Amino acid sequence: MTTMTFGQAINAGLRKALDRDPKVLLIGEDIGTLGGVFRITDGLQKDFGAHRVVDSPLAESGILGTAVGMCFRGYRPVCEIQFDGFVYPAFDQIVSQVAKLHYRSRGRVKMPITVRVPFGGGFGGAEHHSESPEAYFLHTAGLRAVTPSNPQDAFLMVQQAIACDDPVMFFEPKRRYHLKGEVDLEADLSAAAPLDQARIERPGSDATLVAYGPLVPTALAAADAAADEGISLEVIDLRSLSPLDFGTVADSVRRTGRLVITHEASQTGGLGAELAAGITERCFYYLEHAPVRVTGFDIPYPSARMEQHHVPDLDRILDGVDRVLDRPNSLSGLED
Amino acid sequence: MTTMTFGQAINAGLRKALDRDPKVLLIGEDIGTLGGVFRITDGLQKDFGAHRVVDSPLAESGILGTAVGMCFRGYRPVCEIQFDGFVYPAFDQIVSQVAKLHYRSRGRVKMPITVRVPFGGGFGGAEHHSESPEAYFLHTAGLRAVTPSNPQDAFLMVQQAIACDDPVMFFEPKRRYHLKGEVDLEADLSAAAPLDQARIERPGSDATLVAYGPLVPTALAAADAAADEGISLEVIDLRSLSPLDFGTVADSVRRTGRLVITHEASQTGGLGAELAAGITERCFYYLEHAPVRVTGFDIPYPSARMEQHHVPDLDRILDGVDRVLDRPNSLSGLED
Amino acid sequence: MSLAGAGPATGEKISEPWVQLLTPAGVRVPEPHYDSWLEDIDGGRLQGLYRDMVVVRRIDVEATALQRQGELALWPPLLGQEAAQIGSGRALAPDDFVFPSYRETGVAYCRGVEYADLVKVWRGNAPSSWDPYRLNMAPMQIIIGAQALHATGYAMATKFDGAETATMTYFGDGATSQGDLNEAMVFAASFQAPVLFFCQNNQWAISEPVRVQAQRAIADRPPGFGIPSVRVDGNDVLACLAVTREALDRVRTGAGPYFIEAVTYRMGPHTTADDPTRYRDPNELEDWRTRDPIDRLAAYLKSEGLFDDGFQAQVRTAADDAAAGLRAACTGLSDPSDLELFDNVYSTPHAVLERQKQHYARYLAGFEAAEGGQR
Amino acid sequence: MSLAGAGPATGEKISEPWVQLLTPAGVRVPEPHYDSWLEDIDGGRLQGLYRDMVVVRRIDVEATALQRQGELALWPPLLGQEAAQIGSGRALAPDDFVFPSYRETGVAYCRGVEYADLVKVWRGNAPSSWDPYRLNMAPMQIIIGAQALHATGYAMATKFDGAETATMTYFGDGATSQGDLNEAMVFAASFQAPVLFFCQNNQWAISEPVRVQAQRAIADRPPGFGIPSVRVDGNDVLACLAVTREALDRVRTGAGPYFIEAVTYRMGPHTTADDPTRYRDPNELEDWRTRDPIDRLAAYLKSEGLFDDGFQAQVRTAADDAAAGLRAACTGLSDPSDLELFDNVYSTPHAVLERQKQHYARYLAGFEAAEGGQR
Ligand SMILES: Cc1ncc(C[n+]2csc(CCOP(=O)(O)OP(=O)(O)O)c2C)c(N)n1
Ligand SMILES: Cc1ncc(C[n+]2csc(CCOP(=O)(O)OP(=O)(O)O)c2C)c(N)n1
Ligand SMILES: [Mg+2]
Ligand SMILES: [Mg+2]
Repeated sequence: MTTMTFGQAINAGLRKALDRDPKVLLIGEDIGTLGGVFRITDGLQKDFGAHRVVDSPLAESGILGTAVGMCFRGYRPVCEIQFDGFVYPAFDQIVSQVAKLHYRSRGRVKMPITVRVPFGGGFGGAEHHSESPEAYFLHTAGLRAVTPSNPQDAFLMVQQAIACDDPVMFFEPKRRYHLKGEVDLEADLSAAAPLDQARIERPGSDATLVAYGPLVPTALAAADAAADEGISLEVIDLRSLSPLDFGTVADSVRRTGRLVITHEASQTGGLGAELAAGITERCFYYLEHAPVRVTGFDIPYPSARMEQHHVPDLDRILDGVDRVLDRPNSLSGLED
Repeated sequence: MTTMTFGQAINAGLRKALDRDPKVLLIGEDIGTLGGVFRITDGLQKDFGAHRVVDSPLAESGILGTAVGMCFRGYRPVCEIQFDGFVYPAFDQIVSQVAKLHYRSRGRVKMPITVRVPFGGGFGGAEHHSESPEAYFLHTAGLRAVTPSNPQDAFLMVQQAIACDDPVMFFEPKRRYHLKGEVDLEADLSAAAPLDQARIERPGSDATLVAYGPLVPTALAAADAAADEGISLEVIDLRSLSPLDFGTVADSVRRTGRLVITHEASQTGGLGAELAAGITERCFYYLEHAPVRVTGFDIPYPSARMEQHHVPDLDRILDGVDRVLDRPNSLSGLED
Repeated sequence: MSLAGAGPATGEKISEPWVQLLTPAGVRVPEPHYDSWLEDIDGGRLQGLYRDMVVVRRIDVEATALQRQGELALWPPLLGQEAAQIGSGRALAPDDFVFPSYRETGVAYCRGVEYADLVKVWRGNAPSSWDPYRLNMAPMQIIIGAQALHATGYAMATKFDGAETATMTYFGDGATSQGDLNEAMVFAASFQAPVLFFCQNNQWAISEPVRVQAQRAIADRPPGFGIPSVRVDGNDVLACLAVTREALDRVRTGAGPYFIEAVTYRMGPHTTADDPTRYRDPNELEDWRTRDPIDRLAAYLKSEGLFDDGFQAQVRTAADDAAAGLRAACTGLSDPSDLELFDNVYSTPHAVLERQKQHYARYLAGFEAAEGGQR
Repeated sequence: MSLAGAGPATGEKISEPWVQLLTPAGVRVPEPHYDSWLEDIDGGRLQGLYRDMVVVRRIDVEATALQRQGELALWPPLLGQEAAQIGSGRALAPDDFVFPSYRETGVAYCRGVEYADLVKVWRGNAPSSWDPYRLNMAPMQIIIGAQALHATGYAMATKFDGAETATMTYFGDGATSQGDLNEAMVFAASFQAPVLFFCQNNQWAISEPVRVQAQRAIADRPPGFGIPSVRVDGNDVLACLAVTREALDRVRTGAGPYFIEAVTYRMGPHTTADDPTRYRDPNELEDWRTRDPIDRLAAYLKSEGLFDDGFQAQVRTAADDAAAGLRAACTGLSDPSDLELFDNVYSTPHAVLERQKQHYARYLAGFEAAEGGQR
């Protein structure tokens, strides 16, 4: 076990992937000499060369579009999008090409592209630097989407994403890049938890609290705080956003009867909507209360000095827990 | 009252808008001389000139991006995207500019852009010609989204969308372009139903069936068929997709206790998820069954000779109604 | 009235320098540089190019007829663009790789496509047809310009591999307005990717004349990106062949990307769903008819004594066979099976989609069981 | 090792023809054509340009300091680009409209921006600051290249209006790779829009040298789109002023779009979050220091007897005042109110968002009431 930061763990995972398979290459803006604006690819161009770690022109559609062409030739490109808000110029290539080419080619062409997207806010970023665009991608058939919440997962999941023959949107909770944790650098990839499986981070019995990426540590802290009040929360880290692991969540909800979902993305049409709807379909007769969503609001990501209102924090999550448990909460007494 | 097709009604609405306000202009590919590949803008360039009905270069980001600039100058551009699947090259401009500029400019710049998107399938189209991308836009704060389901609404709503100071994604159910109906061309715009309101198309008591755009006629036909079996369905045409009119739907569900939602778009993260989650939040204690979604599958829109399986039809909707009513249905006997 | 700037109207004489080896009247114009790329083109090969063009036109006409008869949902004719496609297509080596748009019937023909695979998509049977790795040709691309980036990426990969392979991408005049096309030129230049951009400027993007897209000759644009270019008479199969051969050779041997603008004309509608009489002057079509790519090669063959009745009959038979083959392959296509739409969304199991498929299979089974029953 | 092609390395002498009116040593080079655009630039105006550059550099340095002191979250320095921004910014007429990127502090200064509005965004107080209709300048744009399309659309609209107004857009060398920038050139050319593209080629896009983006001079690209262009010494404020004046005049009087590449250098980091020592040779910076835009105008002023102590003291005071003004305005900014984040998402009521706002207000109220209480 080695202690390292989340960012270093991704770096180590990328290094393993580059080492393992000569067809793996990284492409993106500033990822070479600079090692990325977050230093996630630090040292990789030096060690693997400019053919394997490619500084691209400043054009996201170009990054994804050329990656698609490389897949036709058997490559496994790992594309870095510098910040969440810069993924949209590549949206057409992702939605109409990356997601559809395996289908279009009737299975003959594989698209093992990994799109690394540092996402989420809470760190005082400028406009377009703190967004949570995952819902756009989980609505897009043909893509997978995952997000690790700790260094060990980051190390393994980035390798699994690269090894996966399907395209994977790999969301990195950028405000956790400096989070430290123990990483087993020798961990056997084939023994790792499957990429599409959620994980119960903390068992509990009163309600199920589902989070992913940057909010998993917040959810765990909320569970600690709730425990102080005698409330036992089961915390699930989704890990996979597409497909959603309904099995793990449904099992939990059948035990707890209550579900709270939290994410930074806007509420309307966010992941929480799908999880709430899908769990209600599967567990209707077990539910004691409607699933509760604690999420960002339906606003553009706000300026740094307002973001503390937007990003769910421990208190807002606990308020949601109170709601799902029919305890006094901010909406008590409101009809509708 | 004049009998006209859905397409002619939009044309008439556009003509009114052009007539009413010299700042309204249309821009898009092939909308001028040709009158659009669906002839929705037929005759408008001839009558209003090439400054008001502008054939643009073949570049969707360019269409939306220049429209944004025109808004800075007080114009109200109506952009045509030729087919649903071609909206993605403009996604960045829509999400990061059109949706956010009013917010970014702290209310000083208005973005009264209408984006006309013929959408949906069921007519044997080629790849990218039959998609239902509405969920991407309803998850995007700052946008509104609407879709008419009949000629009268088409005529009024397109004018309301253009008159609205917010950007409006205007989804046109293209396979209904030839649907005929009565249109009151002298209807008073200010007396029309608000753009953000759903409408009960058919009252009923056993379950609420929610549809929008191309599936409204299908839903009404399903209600007819259900009536033959003694089942009374309340059919709601959402009309507005963003914001969703939860009030109208919740009122109905409080009466019926059961909700079926149908759309062509893929299920995961689709509009149905938000509606199901939002209604469950509002009406949990009234619900007799989990909301049921009858939707397209999580696949790229399939080829013409497979689409009949993908697009919800009368029978699949009725199967969903059976499910929500706990009558024998295709999933009877399945746990989960 | 048009807002577009004062570019040359389509139909005007093309005055810029370009490569033409065969005049519209079929007279061979010597051009030492490009002639050297045609040294192997003897009488038999000349006749072969003619046969290719006639067969491809016949396939195109037959496909249009199949559409009119309801056998195809849609068809995008190549009528008028035979020389551009056969000339460039015949210049390709087997292991070169092609990223086409949707109109490259002639190129697919040169790559050895099967009849069924020309129509499968347009019949609505499948989202693509040929095996990209058998033809070394990607599935057709409908999103305008997207394939230019794919070609550039593929070419970058061939360079990583150290392969002496050229990658070629086809697109239209309209496509040059798309961001993707321009980004492809940026990437191709930056990485000196061995990619050949082949623009068929057929004067129209559906109803929009090329002057809506470009105020200068299209071939004038790539040099500013650092990509050399050439303009060729796209209705002259010899010029297209020679220019493409030279370009592919440059590209394969490390000279970086290259760009060809083939000036041609879409003599038919955009697709069978289109009605060009709504937007274009019939005189323009008549004018271009005098520059027909097939007629001019016929005239040249005649002048060379290579166009006797026997040859003509032989070509006619080849065309008839192709038409019959296409028709038989088309009407013989069997419909996809009920659950095929769920295949190949992912290459590894996906629980949510599996569940949807199972539920739908159950629905179908129940539905079939109930058929003739209640509902 | 770099895969990028063999473009000129940054730091190499620029050999292409360009406009320079003041050598790095401060020697005035006569150039009859452009000199005619500077006839009104007497001693006082020359001194004004100098003062502008010094003040703007001082504002920039102060903002950097404010960031280091935690008063700003981030700052994108313009250090080294003062001549490009003041020269072009002072050429603008009040009713011209500007679409900037994020680095145009100098241009905003020329437009009369208030101190607070230079830092409000970077302090995290608001998503934008100045009133676009007071400055005739759009909010800054972070999405690379997007603003070029906005400028083109605005210019099209001025043409519809029959106004004699120029629209100007600023962007960097990196931006030229984006699809949007190229589409903007397509639209501008097709509609002959009165738009002036102003590229500050500061040699770097964060860590990427310009050769990753372009294999030819950036000014070589627009002509292929049908847009005339000129390359100017971006560290020469007189050349920038003259070239921009002429360009704006052309644009305003119906000659269509125009493109200026100002060759300059980003002497600081990309932003205060950046560490350029990781990717660039310190010698390169030293080399560019010899071409400093302020030093060269100082040398020229000196040679003209316009640089006495009194003037220098006056400039120093102006700079000090600006720095103090900026600091006071910055630290004096009050935080946004609790519910401000919900404002201006829509301009007409939106039921779903209203409900979220009401719920959150209730939450805040309850939370405040409970403060000091249980949780
Ligand atoms: C991104 C996108 N936008 C719009 C369309 C609709 N469309 C299909 S073909 C076409 C015109 C293409 O013109 P050109 O590039 O000249 O090729 P041609 O059809 O003439 O071969 C258009 C606008 C599309 N397929 N993709
Ligand atoms: C679409 C998009 N992609 C990436 C970024 C991240 N980014 C911000 S500035 C920058 C470099 C811009 O370089 P250039 O255009 O030369 O302007 P400069 O910063 O040198 O003024 C990058 C990559 C962005 N803001 N927008
Ligand atoms: Mg064309
Ligand atoms: Mg730069």
